[in-house]
Amino acid sequence: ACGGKDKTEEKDATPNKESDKGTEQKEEAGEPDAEQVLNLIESAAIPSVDSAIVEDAVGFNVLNNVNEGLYRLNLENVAEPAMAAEEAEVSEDGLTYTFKLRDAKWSDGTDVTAHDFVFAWQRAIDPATGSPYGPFMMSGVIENATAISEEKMDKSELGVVAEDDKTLVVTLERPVPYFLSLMSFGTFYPQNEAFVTAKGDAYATNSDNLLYNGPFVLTEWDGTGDSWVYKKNEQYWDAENVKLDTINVDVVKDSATAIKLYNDGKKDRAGVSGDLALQYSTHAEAIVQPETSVFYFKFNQEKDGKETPLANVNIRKAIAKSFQKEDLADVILANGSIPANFLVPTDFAFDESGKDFRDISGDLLVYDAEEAKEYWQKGLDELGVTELELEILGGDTELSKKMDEYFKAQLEGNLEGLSIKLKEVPFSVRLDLDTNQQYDIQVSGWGPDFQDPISFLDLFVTDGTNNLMSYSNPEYDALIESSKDELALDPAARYDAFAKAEKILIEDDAAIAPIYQRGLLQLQKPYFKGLAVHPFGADYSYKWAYISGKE
Amino acid sequence: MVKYIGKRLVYMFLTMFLIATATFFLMQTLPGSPIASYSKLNESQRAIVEKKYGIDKPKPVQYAIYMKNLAKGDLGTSFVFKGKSVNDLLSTRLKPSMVLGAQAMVFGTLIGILLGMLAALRQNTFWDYGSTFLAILGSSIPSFVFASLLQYWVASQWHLLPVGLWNDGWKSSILPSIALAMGPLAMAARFIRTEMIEVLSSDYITLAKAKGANGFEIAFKHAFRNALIPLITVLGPVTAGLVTGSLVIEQIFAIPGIGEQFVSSIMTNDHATIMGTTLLFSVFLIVVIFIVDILYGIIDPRIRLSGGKG
Amino acid sequence: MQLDKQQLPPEKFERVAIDNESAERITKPSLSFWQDAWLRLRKNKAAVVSIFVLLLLILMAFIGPHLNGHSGDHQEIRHANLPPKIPGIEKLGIFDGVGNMGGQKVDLYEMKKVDEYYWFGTDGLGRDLFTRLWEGTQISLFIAFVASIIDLVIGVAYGGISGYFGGRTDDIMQRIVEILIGIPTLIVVILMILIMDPGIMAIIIAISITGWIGMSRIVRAQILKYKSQEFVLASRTLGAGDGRIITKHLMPNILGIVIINTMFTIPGAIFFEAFLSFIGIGLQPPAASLGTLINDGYKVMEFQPYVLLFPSIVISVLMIAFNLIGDGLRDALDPKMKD
Amino acid sequence: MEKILQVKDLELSFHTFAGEVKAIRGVSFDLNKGETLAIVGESGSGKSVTTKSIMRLLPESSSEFKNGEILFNNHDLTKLTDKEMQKIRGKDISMIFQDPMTSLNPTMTIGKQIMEPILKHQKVSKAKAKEVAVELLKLVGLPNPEMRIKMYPHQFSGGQRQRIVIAIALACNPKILIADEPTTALDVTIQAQILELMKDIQKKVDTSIIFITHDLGVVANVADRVAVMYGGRIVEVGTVDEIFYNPQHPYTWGLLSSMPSMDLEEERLYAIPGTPPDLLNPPVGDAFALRSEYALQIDLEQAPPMFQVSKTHFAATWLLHPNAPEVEPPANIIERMKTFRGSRYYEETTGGEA
Amino acid sequence: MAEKLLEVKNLKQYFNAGKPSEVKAIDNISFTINRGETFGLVGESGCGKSTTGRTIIRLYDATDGEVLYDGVSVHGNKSKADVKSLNQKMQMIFQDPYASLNPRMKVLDIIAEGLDIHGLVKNAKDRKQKVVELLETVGLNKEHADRYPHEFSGGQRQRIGIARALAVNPEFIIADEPISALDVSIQAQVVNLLKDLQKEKGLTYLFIAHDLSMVKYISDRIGVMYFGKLVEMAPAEDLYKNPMHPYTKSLLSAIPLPDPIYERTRVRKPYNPNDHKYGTDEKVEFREISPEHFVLCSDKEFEAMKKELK
Ligand SMILES: Nc1ncnc2c1ncn2[C@@H]1O[C@H](COP(=O)(O)OP(=O)(O)OP(=O)(O)O)[C@@H](O)[C@H]1O
Ligand SMILES: Nc1ncnc2c1ncn2[C@@H]1O[C@H](COP(=O)(O)OP(=O)(O)OP(=O)(O)O)[C@@H](O)[C@H]1O
Ligand SMILES: [Mg+2]
Ligand SMILES: [Mg+2]
Repeated sequence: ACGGKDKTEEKDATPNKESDKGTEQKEEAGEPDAEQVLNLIESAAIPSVDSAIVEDAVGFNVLNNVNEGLYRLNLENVAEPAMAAEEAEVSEDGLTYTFKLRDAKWSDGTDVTAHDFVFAWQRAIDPATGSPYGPFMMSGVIENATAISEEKMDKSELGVVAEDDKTLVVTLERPVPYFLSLMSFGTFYPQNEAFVTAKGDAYATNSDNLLYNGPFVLTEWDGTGDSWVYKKNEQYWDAENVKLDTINVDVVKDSATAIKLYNDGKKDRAGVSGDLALQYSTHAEAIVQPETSVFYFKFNQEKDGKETPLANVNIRKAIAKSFQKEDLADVILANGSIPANFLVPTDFAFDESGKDFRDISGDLLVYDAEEAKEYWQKGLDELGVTELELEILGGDTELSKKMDEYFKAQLEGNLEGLSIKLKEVPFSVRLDLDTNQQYDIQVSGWGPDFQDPISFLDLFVTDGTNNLMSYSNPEYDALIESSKDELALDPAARYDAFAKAEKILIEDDAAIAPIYQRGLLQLQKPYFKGLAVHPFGADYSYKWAYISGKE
Repeated sequence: MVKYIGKRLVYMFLTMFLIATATFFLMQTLPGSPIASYSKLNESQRAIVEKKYGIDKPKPVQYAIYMKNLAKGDLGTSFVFKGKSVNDLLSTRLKPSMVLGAQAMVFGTLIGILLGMLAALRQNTFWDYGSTFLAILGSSIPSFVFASLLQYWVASQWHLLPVGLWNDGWKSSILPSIALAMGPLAMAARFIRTEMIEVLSSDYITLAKAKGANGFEIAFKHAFRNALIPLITVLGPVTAGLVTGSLVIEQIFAIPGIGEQFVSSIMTNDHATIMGTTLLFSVFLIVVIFIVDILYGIIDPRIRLSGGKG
Repeated sequence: MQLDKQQLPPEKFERVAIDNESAERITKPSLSFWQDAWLRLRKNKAAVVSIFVLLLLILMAFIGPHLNGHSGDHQEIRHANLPPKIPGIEKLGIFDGVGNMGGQKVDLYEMKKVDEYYWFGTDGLGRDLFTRLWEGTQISLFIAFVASIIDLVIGVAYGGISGYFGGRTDDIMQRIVEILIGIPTLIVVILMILIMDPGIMAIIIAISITGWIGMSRIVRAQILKYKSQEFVLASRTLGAGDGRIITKHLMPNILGIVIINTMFTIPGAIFFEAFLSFIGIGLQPPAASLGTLINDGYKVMEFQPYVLLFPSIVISVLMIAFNLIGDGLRDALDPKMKD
Repeated sequence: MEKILQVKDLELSFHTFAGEVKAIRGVSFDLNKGETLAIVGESGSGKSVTTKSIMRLLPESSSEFKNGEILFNNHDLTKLTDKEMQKIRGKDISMIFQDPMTSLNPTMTIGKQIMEPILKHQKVSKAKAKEVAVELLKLVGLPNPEMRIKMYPHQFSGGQRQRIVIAIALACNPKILIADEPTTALDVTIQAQILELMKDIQKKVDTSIIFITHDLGVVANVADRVAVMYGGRIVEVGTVDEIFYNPQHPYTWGLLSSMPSMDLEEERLYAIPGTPPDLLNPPVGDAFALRSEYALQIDLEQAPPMFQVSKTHFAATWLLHPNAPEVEPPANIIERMKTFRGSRYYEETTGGEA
Repeated sequence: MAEKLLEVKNLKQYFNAGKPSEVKAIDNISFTINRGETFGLVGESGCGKSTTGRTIIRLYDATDGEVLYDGVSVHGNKSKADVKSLNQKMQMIFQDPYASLNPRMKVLDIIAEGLDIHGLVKNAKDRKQKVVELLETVGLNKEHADRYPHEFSGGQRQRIGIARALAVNPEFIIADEPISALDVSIQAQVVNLLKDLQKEKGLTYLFIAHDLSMVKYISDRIGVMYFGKLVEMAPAEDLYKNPMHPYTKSLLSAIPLPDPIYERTRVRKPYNPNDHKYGTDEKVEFREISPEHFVLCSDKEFEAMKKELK
């Protein structure tokens, strides 16, 4: 997953953009129909399709279907070579990756070369481009990326070189075990230098000002409009496996409208959210799929330079253990979300042997009202007070408001002397309050950008850009640091370190209190088959999708 | 006349300038910066990005630059639609809103005027109560409920018209137009009724009757025009509001209009787009008020232009 | 023109002295302006009924939440999404707890083993909608009244000053109004919400920032009309100052129209709050208003129409009542209705 | 003499918040062809309502026609349908309203307003109607009518506007013209011009005129016959000379006495004491009795019938009953009576024609 | 010779001065009013009579010229105290009795307003007492104090207006067509009252009207206005007997009398301002043709009139 939805479950009411991840759909394959036209809904307009600039879910999704990086996630969500002709060659120390490119063409007929990658990556890290994702994805991963992004070095020093037209060599700053899964991420896609330079400022401002090397080409996109069309890219190297001819996409923000369009046969897939989820959970065409986004309370320990009551670990533990997660997931969300007693989601990260990280780490900080009361009393005693007023900062969508109300009722019901104030503000405001640490408890969430527990655990190191709650535990920091350094090439030890870190973060420190791992309820026409849903990075690949039995 | 229009134009520019200034500084006080979403970057990286977008400069400098560009007709670049000019953004978004607004306006006022006239001409009869009730009801159901009801019954259940989207030609514009029209409809009905009752009791209507004019002539030739002034006064700003979009209706019918765009730009701190939309809105409003003032003179010759009071 | 030939007794033709003074006497009882208006209003059936309905709604807004023993923010999560069920009426086949579950009609009370009655059903968190409806009515009415009072004060003062002093003052003040309506309300509202913390206060203040403009324009027009009337000139020749003319002469005369306009401002405020809720920046939960309730309801209207129905009925009845009272007041205060 | 209009026992009420206003309580009069009938009387006595009810122009919602007939060409106007009435209005009967200043539609050129009845009632072309309109404006003495026809009412002075209203009323050469206080707000010179104009036209097309005014001078100038109204009734009717020189009703005496005379030097003007009757609860008996120094006991009990004074002169006062005591009218009335041959104070020497 | 109370010197009142729509409502008029007398002002409608009255009482600022009251200029910058004392000495009765009474105020408060403003009463009881006295003075009674204007007849309303003017013990009252809107018998009531008051309190009146018979009846001296100019001024009797200016003659000849026999023979003299045929060098001035009798005329005309007079 990516930008737009990170940190929060923002836009829950409009879930189609994220949709079902992970579990592959079990469907009998049928013969494709003659007419291969798919009608889909997006929840927002496309802000940008420039791979260096894209930062939101819609943008990454479009990018994933019209362009291609060295790797692509397949139907089983395993990164497999795409622009790369074969698996990369990795040096002994894990620092050098050499990719051989396949013969592929841009939609204008020119070849895709290693230089296109060098150009695109340098462009993404170049501060002059102002990329939100380039520095984030590359810093600390690719050699010199951090320095370049801080204007201390020239972009040409970036650790990526085109040995020849078909050979790309990437030098890392340190070993990154999940590096190959990054290669399917939009920011690492190639760009054709000649084309980009020729278009100048107009590059990527509409569907004519772009080049495509993916399964589809984008058409009828005017740059700001609410609809666009994908057409099959005949130049695509794997075009013979692409069955869809056309995908019509419209932006529909209101989920009730989306469902009506679906029922009317105008759309082939629609997300169901909020109050409607309960009604549609038994619908014949409903599909429930867990996602990899996890939601949790952030406890702010320092506000305006002063410690908050939440700096007290007992108070935090009391709150974390005082709300029932099953009811929340079953009744309020009712969309396949599951209660979470963890930070790193289930069905997301696996060790060498294919064992789920969750099975290594186990449940942490589970609901227990009695224990919560004990902690609460202890905490109050330590603080020397009998009453506390705390604020929960939440989102302004219907669903998040409803959840906040639930939390309020649960917390106040279980913890005597606690009164909860709810504060629900638009996303941009919440970001601002978050940045300035102007909150007590915040409902926050995170979707991973690559397939590794570090994508979650890195959030809470001291001074982490997403910590913003003055949580600091040297032991935790050390564990995370070791996973990046000495343990980088020792997967088993690395996972143990992660498990230990997660336990410190949640069970011992209760720095955050996990709530649930999101699932999404979708309506999907039975004749719509072969959709690949990804747990991270872009949401969907339509490459293998097809229509069968629509008559 | 020419002098009057000239004077008004100067005023309009002055007003626009003040609105632009006020909005600019108001927006600066909105929490969060336009690049709030760049939260993945560290401090120094953020600073570099801010510099790139020119938002590291002192506010007055930013203001000066904005105004300079504005004078050239350049509304700047959107922060959300990366690299796209606000001018382009607005021009593509404006069309659906205009179509809807215009249709709603025409439909709403026409029906509303008819209802209002009916109520006035048949005062205290079934027709009066019926039309008044209809008007009140029209204005007492929130537009999103009304829109949903229309969508559910007319589109989803009876399949008479498309459920939403903006790709079925004029058909897709019918339901949202009707939903939007309820406001002006109710307003027109209420205002016309009140005014018509007033006008119908005036001496010149009695004189017209004394001349032998029939009910139709009384209503349309004599009374209507005289009852129109207050209505166009209130409808003026409403027109501007409708044409520049209604968020709720656009969202429910999934129409790529400007109202919907405006709210999301506010929610995402897209300063340039907020500014651009605000200015567009104000220009509309001011022009409409101006047109209304000129219409006054056309409808009622007693209102002299030179004494025009806004 | 027939001549009356009937015989009349001569004593009938005695001259009588008539006291001229008594003829000067006015036979009508002395009534104050407001008593007069009240009399006329009382004769307007629609308005009287509306007043009663309004009073009833206000009453319900206060006692309704305590009527059935459920509290508005108590969540009984296992009782979520129950349809209405009223003891007694349930046998008639309505309000019997049968609701829609995944397209099927089932008695949800039975299915969920609920013994309690929820008169208007429950919401997604298992809260009693009857109680919430009246709590919502309370808040909506509160918002409406407070907003319109602020609006009244600012609008009347602004319009009054602008109209009364005229000339340059008026010019400048009207330009300011033009600018104010030029700046989209939404920006101002969001700003307020950010400065003040979201909630009722923010909404009220936001409404008052631009909501009074309509009122000020009406007051201004009225003042312009009245300030050159003869009775104002008469007062001026007596040496009355501006303050006296405004408070004693102008205000009482425009009061009627001001009240009527307020009657229209009130629904405006209620709807504005609903709109804010629609875009997610309205009231903060668990507070409910008619706007937020309708907002919750319209999404599920296909399956749980009762969630939308009851608040919609209340808001519609409120609007109709306000409008009819407004109409009635306008008629009652109209000097042309004087005999 | 041919009677063109007969009003018989007209009774009419208004329904107001305060109750039923009995505005007209049995009015009967005739109008002859080519004559001018003046109606005088106190403010609120029902003059305007009477004439408006002839035209059926009273608000239908609040007025109630209770009794009576209005015969025009042997048709009862009260029984006609709206359509039939529309054909009569403006063509056969036209009206000048009490306040001509507000009688013109402010948003319509005066040309259109004059042409409207012409186009409506005489099947002529637009161009022809325009010609007629210009002709009419010339007739009422408006300079430069070809140009003025395109102007709006507010561009005319009060006197000019009044003339336009008159032009409209005359557009179809009506058989009856009703003029309700057409000159009250005008100064005497303009008033005189308008009166002359009306007389001219009456001569040309033999129109009958009902002329309502407070100004007895004007009555003396224009009227052939006069009806005096009080409290929703006609209390006295007769030829202009009979009313001015041989009035019988105490109210008529009061009216005539209230006028200052140009050459007499009175110390104090006579004013009728008291206030007009409250039509919500009209007094029993003679409505004027409460203000009259000649009141009889019967006045307070029973309304007087019309007593005939001469062939053309009737008055509704018990004073004319044979049993009534002889009363002395006010001095100035006696002065007037002296000049009238039929009156009991007639003095041959004064020499007047009757 | 009587004492001069009010002196109007070369008074001018132009509306919209300097604009194309300029109206010379009063164009250089001069006259004086003596203490205790009634000065009548007549003329065709729109000739500037009301404007004269209103300018004198400072409802308008004079464009040029002077109004001296008791030798003190009325216009120009004055101290608050001076303004107050002037307001007390000079009062006005308005043309339309209904329009000049605030419909939402009780008669008590209407009449007491002047008392309040000038602090002429000490307490509420005193105030009521004073108002009752005033009501009795104008022939109403104390029951009327608690009523609203709409409950009165036209004549009674006009008397309330008079009581209001009298409340502050004025010396000088401007009566602007106080009787035009009333019927004959009520006119008589009002005029009688004004005369009685003059006798009792020695009031001075400026009486504006177009009913010449009433004006003659009430006035000591009369001024005739035509188009913003005073064309003739003379003692009442003299003016009626020996009208000099052709406009005055025309005016007098147009008065209809309640005398059908006379009316049948009356001949109206038309007036056409162009008949004067003033040359460009001729001095048209206000000249005294006989004692106290002034006419606006040229030299030539003056001579001719003199002859006519003999
Ligand atoms: N529309 C109405 N509703 C109620 N009462 C009315 C209406 N029109 C007239 N009246 C009443 O009817 C009575 C007669 O009114 P009318 O206008 O005929 O008087 P008038 O003789 O013409 O008086 P004036 O000389 O003042 O014009 C009055 O008491 C008046 O108040
Ligand atoms: N406020 C004003 N602005 C412009 N012109 C005005 C104004 N007031 C009066 N006039 C004009 O000044 C002239 C004199 O008006 P004024 O009211 O003094 O007439 P008047 O003699 O009182 O007439 P009437 O007998 O009709 O009352 C008229 O032509 C009038 O149109
Ligand atoms: Mg009348
Ligand atoms: Mg005047």
